[in-house]
Amino acid sequence: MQSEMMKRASELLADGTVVRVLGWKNGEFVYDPTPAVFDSAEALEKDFVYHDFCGSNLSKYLIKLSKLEGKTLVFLKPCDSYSFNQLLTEHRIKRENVYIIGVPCDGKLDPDKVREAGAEGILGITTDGDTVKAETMYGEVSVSKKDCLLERCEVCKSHKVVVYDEMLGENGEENPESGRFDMVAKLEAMTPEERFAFWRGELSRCIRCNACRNICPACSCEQCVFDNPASGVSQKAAADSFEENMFHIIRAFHVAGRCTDCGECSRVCPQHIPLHLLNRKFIKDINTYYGEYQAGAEEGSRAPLVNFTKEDCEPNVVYKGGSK
Amino acid sequence: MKKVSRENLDALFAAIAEAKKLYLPVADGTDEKRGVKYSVWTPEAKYAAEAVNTVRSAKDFFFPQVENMVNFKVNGKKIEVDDIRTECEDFVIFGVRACDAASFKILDSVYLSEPVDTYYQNRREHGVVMTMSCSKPSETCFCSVFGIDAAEPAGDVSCWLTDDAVLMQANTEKGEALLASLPMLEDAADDAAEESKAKTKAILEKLPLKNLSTDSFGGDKLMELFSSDKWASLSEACLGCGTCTFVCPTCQCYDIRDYDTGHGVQRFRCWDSCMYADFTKTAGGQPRPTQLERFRQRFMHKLVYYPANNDGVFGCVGCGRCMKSCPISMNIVKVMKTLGEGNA
Amino acid sequence: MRRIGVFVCHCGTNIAATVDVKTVAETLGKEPAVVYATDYPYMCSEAGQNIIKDAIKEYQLEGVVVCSCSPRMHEATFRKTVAAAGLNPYMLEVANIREQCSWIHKDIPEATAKAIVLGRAAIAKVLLNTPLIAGESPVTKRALVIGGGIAGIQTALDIAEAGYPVDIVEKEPTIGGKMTQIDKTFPTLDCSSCILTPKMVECAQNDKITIYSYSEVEAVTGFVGNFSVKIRRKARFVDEDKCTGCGACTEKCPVKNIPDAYNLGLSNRHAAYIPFAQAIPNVAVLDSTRCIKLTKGKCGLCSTVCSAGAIDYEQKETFVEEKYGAIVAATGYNPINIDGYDEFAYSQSKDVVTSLEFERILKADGPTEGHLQRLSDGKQPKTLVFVQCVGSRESGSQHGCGKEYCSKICCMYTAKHAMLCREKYPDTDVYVFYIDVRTPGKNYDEFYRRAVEQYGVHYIKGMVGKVAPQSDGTLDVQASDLISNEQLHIKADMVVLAAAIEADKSARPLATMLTASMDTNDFFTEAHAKLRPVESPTAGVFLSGVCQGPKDIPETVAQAGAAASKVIGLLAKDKLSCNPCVSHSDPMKCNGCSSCANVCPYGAITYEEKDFSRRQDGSMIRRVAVVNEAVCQGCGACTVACPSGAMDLKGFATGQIMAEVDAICK
Amino acid sequence: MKQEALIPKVGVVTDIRQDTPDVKTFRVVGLDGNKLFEHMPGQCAMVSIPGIGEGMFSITSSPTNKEFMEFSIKKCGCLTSWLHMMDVGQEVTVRGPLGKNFPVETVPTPENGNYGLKGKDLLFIAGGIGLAPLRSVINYCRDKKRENPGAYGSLHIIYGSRSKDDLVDYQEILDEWSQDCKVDLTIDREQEGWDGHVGFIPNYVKELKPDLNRTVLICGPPIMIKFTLDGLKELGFQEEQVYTTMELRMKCGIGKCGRCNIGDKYVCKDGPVFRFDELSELPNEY
Amino acid sequence: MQVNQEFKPKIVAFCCNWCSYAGADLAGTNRSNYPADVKIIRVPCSCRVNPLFILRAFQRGADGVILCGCHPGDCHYTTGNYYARRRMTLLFSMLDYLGIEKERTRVEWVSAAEGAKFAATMNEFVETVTALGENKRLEDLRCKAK
Repeated sequence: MQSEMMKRASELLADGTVVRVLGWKNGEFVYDPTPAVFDSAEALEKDFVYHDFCGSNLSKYLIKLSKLEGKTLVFLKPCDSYSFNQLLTEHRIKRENVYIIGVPCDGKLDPDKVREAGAEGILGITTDGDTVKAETMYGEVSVSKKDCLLERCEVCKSHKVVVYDEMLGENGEENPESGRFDMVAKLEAMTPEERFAFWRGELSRCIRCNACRNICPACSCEQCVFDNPASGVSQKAAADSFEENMFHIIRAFHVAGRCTDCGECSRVCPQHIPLHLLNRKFIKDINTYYGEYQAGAEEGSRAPLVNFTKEDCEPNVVYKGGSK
Repeated sequence: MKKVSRENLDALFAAIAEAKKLYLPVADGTDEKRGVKYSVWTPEAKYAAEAVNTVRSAKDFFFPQVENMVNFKVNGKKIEVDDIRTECEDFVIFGVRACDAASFKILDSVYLSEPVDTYYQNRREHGVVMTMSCSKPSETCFCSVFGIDAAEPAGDVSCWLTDDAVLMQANTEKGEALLASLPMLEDAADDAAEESKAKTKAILEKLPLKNLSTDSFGGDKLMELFSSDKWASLSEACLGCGTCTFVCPTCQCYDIRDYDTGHGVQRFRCWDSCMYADFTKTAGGQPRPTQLERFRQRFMHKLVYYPANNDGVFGCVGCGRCMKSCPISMNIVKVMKTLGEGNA
Repeated sequence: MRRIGVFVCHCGTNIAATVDVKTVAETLGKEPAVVYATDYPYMCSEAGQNIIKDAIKEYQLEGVVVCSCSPRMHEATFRKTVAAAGLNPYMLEVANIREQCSWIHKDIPEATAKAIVLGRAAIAKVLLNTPLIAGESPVTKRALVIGGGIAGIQTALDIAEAGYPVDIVEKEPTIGGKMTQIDKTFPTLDCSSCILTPKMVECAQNDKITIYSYSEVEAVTGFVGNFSVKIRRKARFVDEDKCTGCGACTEKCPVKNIPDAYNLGLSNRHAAYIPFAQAIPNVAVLDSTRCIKLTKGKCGLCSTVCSAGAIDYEQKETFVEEKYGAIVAATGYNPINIDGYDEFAYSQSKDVVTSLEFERILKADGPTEGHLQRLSDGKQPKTLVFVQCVGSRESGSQHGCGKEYCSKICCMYTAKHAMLCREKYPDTDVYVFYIDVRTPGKNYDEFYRRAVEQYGVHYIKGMVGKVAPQSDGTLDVQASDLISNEQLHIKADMVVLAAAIEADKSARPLATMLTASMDTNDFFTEAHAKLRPVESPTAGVFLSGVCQGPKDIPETVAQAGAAASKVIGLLAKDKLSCNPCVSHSDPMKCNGCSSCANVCPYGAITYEEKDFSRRQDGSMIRRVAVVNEAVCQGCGACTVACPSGAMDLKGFATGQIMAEVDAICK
Repeated sequence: MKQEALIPKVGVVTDIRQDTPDVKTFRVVGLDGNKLFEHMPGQCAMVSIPGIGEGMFSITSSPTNKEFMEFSIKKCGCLTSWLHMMDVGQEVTVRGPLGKNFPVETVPTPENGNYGLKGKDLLFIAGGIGLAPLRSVINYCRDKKRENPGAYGSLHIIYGSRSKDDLVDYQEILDEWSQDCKVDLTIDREQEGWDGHVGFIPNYVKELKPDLNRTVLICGPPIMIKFTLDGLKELGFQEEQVYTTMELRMKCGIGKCGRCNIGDKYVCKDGPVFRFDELSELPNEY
Repeated sequence: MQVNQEFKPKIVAFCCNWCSYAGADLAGTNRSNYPADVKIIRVPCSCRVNPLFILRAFQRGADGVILCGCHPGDCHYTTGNYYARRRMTLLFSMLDYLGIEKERTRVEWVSAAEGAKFAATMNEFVETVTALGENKRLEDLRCKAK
């Protein structure tokens, strides 16, 4: 796939269709590629990579890149394409300045999980079918790929690239039976006390580094309310457990109905807080109360929180049904 | 040199904890796989001896993320200042790695230089640092690049792990006093740790980043590095989050903020990051208008500005935390390699 | 520090009896920004207002807090007061310590403490108030009257009289409403049609008035001075311009067995029909549900007999879009459905009728051509029993359709009916069962007494328990006389039920379209029960007739005139000052994501490309929201939809509301 | 416990003077009526209203004033707007003195790189609110000269602003400074009631051709400083002759919070007073 | 549940100007009674209420927050309460998900004519919150009165 991508990118650069390519650049170790912009075939040749660790979502970069002169070529994985559509819906990306090549994805790997599987001191990683072989300072370790998938890939909602100009390889299908709400349901089944304890345990680890916010394609505000002294809620660090809750509730609320469940927030959290469980709660509630809705599935769809029907359930549905 | 058998380690912890609060790296209680963090020792806590490092650095003990500094009572036009500082409790941090121990020196040079930051000083004076030699460094470790020896960690007490015991060597009076207060310690030969050190050193030799060069950096390279055209591509993917800053053991920038509680004003400081857009922004202007300048500032500070003010000592200890936690996998190693290309 | 003045009103004893106003003023006077605080028996009085004005000048106040009654009552008053003293009128906040404090609580310390908190919240808010200047919007000089009964007709005539064009939308094929069905009117016993039809004709002839009969309001957008209304003109399959109202089609139409609504189903009409002789417009309608041509495609007889060629089977419903400056709701009423009242045997016996049916029986163009007859056998009834309050003043949901309110008109029309019976047919015995007889109104009680004293109507205080049809065709009326405390059985030939009246079913959907509020009985709410009885709280929407609450004809006509005068007053203005509490977007923070526009009910938000390249930290050209302040009504939906907080609402800014929250929770 | 540089003292505002439409000068003394602390010209203090914020302001009164301190503050942000709303009697918190002062008591010698102002002929160039930090030096030098006429050579002040109304301390300039200093004023645009010079400061400096042996102290908006420095160099001044004072975002004021650095120098600790030869070795990130 | 007699909850009620605030006024006009713990904040429409306000109230020491607006379909601004309804449903569900007592938050539709309903609602809500006791799970210790 990587060589095919480089070939197409070089062709499109050469024929002037695009002037730059947004992709991933080889890292120090195999598991740490960085999103990067390439402007020549030589640059691509030197550093461009696409492999199982290219998990980062490139859509958000297009807010800026699509405003530049000339077209940008971007490679979008299924997840990324939902985010792209959502940003298009919100008029954040100039579609005409972007050339999308859809790339299939069968799940990306989480380097932390490879480590947790016993591979400390990773020097190199190769994947062969379902086996991930890690060469480490302390010997070779083999692990099953499905044990090392990013959480979002374990419960992948869709293998389908929903927006593209051309597709490399076979496009996949949506996966309605992903089971991605299972953990949310499990939490809902707990008592409030258990849930409170669960979330305090998780959120108290937050260091307010903003990784979740800044990686999030939906959190692309020109200025976040938490950075705006005039908003009345600006905070730089959680000075109290309240502020820990506050930040995550409001962040989840602000992306509710817009979050495509790309899972980047949980991927990047240095404290491994399962932030996706907050976003998925909103998605699950929206699906339950207002009908199935997948943000980013269709460009131009109206987000559930800027929409309504006269027959919507009353807020007391929270007291009656749903969780205990 | 003193030693305690590994079976007796918990008893030793219990003895320390009796007199002082003891913190040590334990696997996070909520999930074994969530990494290791410093926690208060309890009889149930399991010391994570093998884990190369905690997710958060040990700087938190001396420079916590949020710290109340002073309270004000405001009544109409009247202001009362309430100095809320109190003498800090004694505490011990066990299992600090060489890199984090080295980071304290870097923080000291900032906070203990005149005018002394008494909040920091208070904690520093009341904390005893017990370091632990590394037995299983990670591929992201590069402390040796900055002259730090993972086999010879600094601190008030240095410790080594052998198959059956933990060896301890006091380096300071505070360390001596602590060890002297622990009756279960036995004497050990001065060279008892040599085998452990040799093992560590052998692993250090295999570290992939051990040859990272610092030649291109230092206070004398200021204008040259500042003007490098490589910053643009290095910083292009940077999201401007504070992850690297907050996991970094040497990042010491802070913000001072006021919080009106409704009953008074609390002035607190909290970690800040030069990666943030509002770090230098004023009503009048912004000297670092884009992420390029902010990104450059962070690395220039560690590799140029700090050494310029501190006899060439770099502001990085090679702990590798930023390498593991940066959302887009940009880090100081990539910066050093890129900027060093063609110069080394 | 802003300089704030606090003024605590006693409202006589309304506030002062439960709130220690001196303590409130004293305590609030110690708040940091407050430079002056006082109390006074009536802040809204001229003397009270002068205290405020003087203090503003003397203490150079920059903001004013009045602790008094609800801002819904006197906010406007005090805004004028502060404006008169040179302050911006929006540098005022009212703390509601009457309706929401002194009238609610009994304990003085508790109420006083709450009043202080409410005062603090108002101070916290006013500290963040900014001077606001109202914009202006033009006024469309045309009014819409919805409903063509006497209320709508009178309103339209009065507005037209003042020279403004006015449109009437009537859902029935003719205007006229209920009054056309009524025989005589109380207390003068005038002929209803005789006084109504000239007005109907006047409407048709007045060139300022356009009648959209057989039409309904489909959608309303806009706001005071600038409403835009979509009117659906139902297909009547007759060309209104060509039809001469000759009636040839109605005579020839072979479908004859359709219950005639004009006679409340007491007689039949054809599928092609003119509702009644004096209909305006005098134009036929084809009943599309029954016309053979329209349902089965055959027949076509009416078309052949129509010399004017007005029949048009292909006619489709059409839509008219028109702009209006003001809208008057005059949707009227209907008697409630009393099928549920089994005890009165209404559905079992033809001789048990409602009062409105009785009107039809008495009226010359009714099913009996004005002769008092039993509908079962055509015989003249000898004994009549009138039952009042059927479905009115009913507590609980005994019958599922009863109303808690008094329908107001029944006492009088029942007296009228009884009197007419006795006058025309002196040999009849007339009984009236009542709970109370309510006859306030000029000459009303005299009228009732005439019925009793002069015409010998038997008024019995008590309720009818059962009406049982007998095999001989009579009705056994079982009742209790509450005064003599006797059980009565009356062998009656006819029973007339004074059914309660309720708001027309079309009122509620209309209220939704108009964003006008309604009470639980679906009567429109007036802006103020006493002081603004003909205005809806929604600016530019006025109320005429029973749609606001039960009332008789003179009252309706009076209200119709009042509504008209309000409309005229509005249309006489060239510009209206807009509500300055509108949204505005900070372009530096706006993402241009359209969330705000998606939730704006008024389409007040548009987008433009703005160049930020001069700003050091902006990202070049960006799409940003722009609020049309003349269109924005200030609901604030956009402020919450906006994730970045770029959108804020003047007068109810995020910071202000948070300051109130802080002050209250402190 | 030891005195902490981050814990402020409380002062009270005893006088407020509206200098220009957007500049007010606040007189502050301690609650005991005495000066809060001693300082040297060019040094700053952190002034704060708790709950609103803290900001670094240069102390505009001269150290020779033994009764009070003054701050001239331009309304531009949240904190300054609040400060402008203050009435006399309002208490504020003050931390200081902070930063390096103008070397008014240092005798320049070849050994110290000719760093110092003592005994020199001085030229002050200020634009707009930039006069505030220089006012302290000007008054200090005037007072010292009165005690010892040889303390400094001649004092020359070139001051300009957008308009006559925007000239800070206009009355003091006319009444006092013009008595013992050479004062040249300019405003950007022609204005009724102004018969003085009209034009931008850099050009005016070039027109005036000040003596090349003067030591220059310059303060004003960055763009004005840049062009004036260029002009001075054209006239033949050396960077070593020119001092300025900088302003960046500051929080701690003691070189620890990490935001006000220009290269390896912290404006709050190593500055705010810099000589241009120092700045020319630093990145242009200010 | 044991009711703490001493405990007086702090209740913030956001009321839309056109219906519920008028309903609250009517409750006063009718001399209905409800506890003084309820303090009303007037907003133009229920859709003006940002989840931030609700969290802010809890942060500042509120024990319960209630939002009152026009009945669905009767919004003065036509659609405002429909949006409020969705927002609050999701917010309250999220608070519940985080283990915060769901009874501390409520939405009630109160028309201008429903003074009695307003008073009854407030009485009932105060009772519920009183039974729950002090808000501990969503408190900010800094704001607690000392």
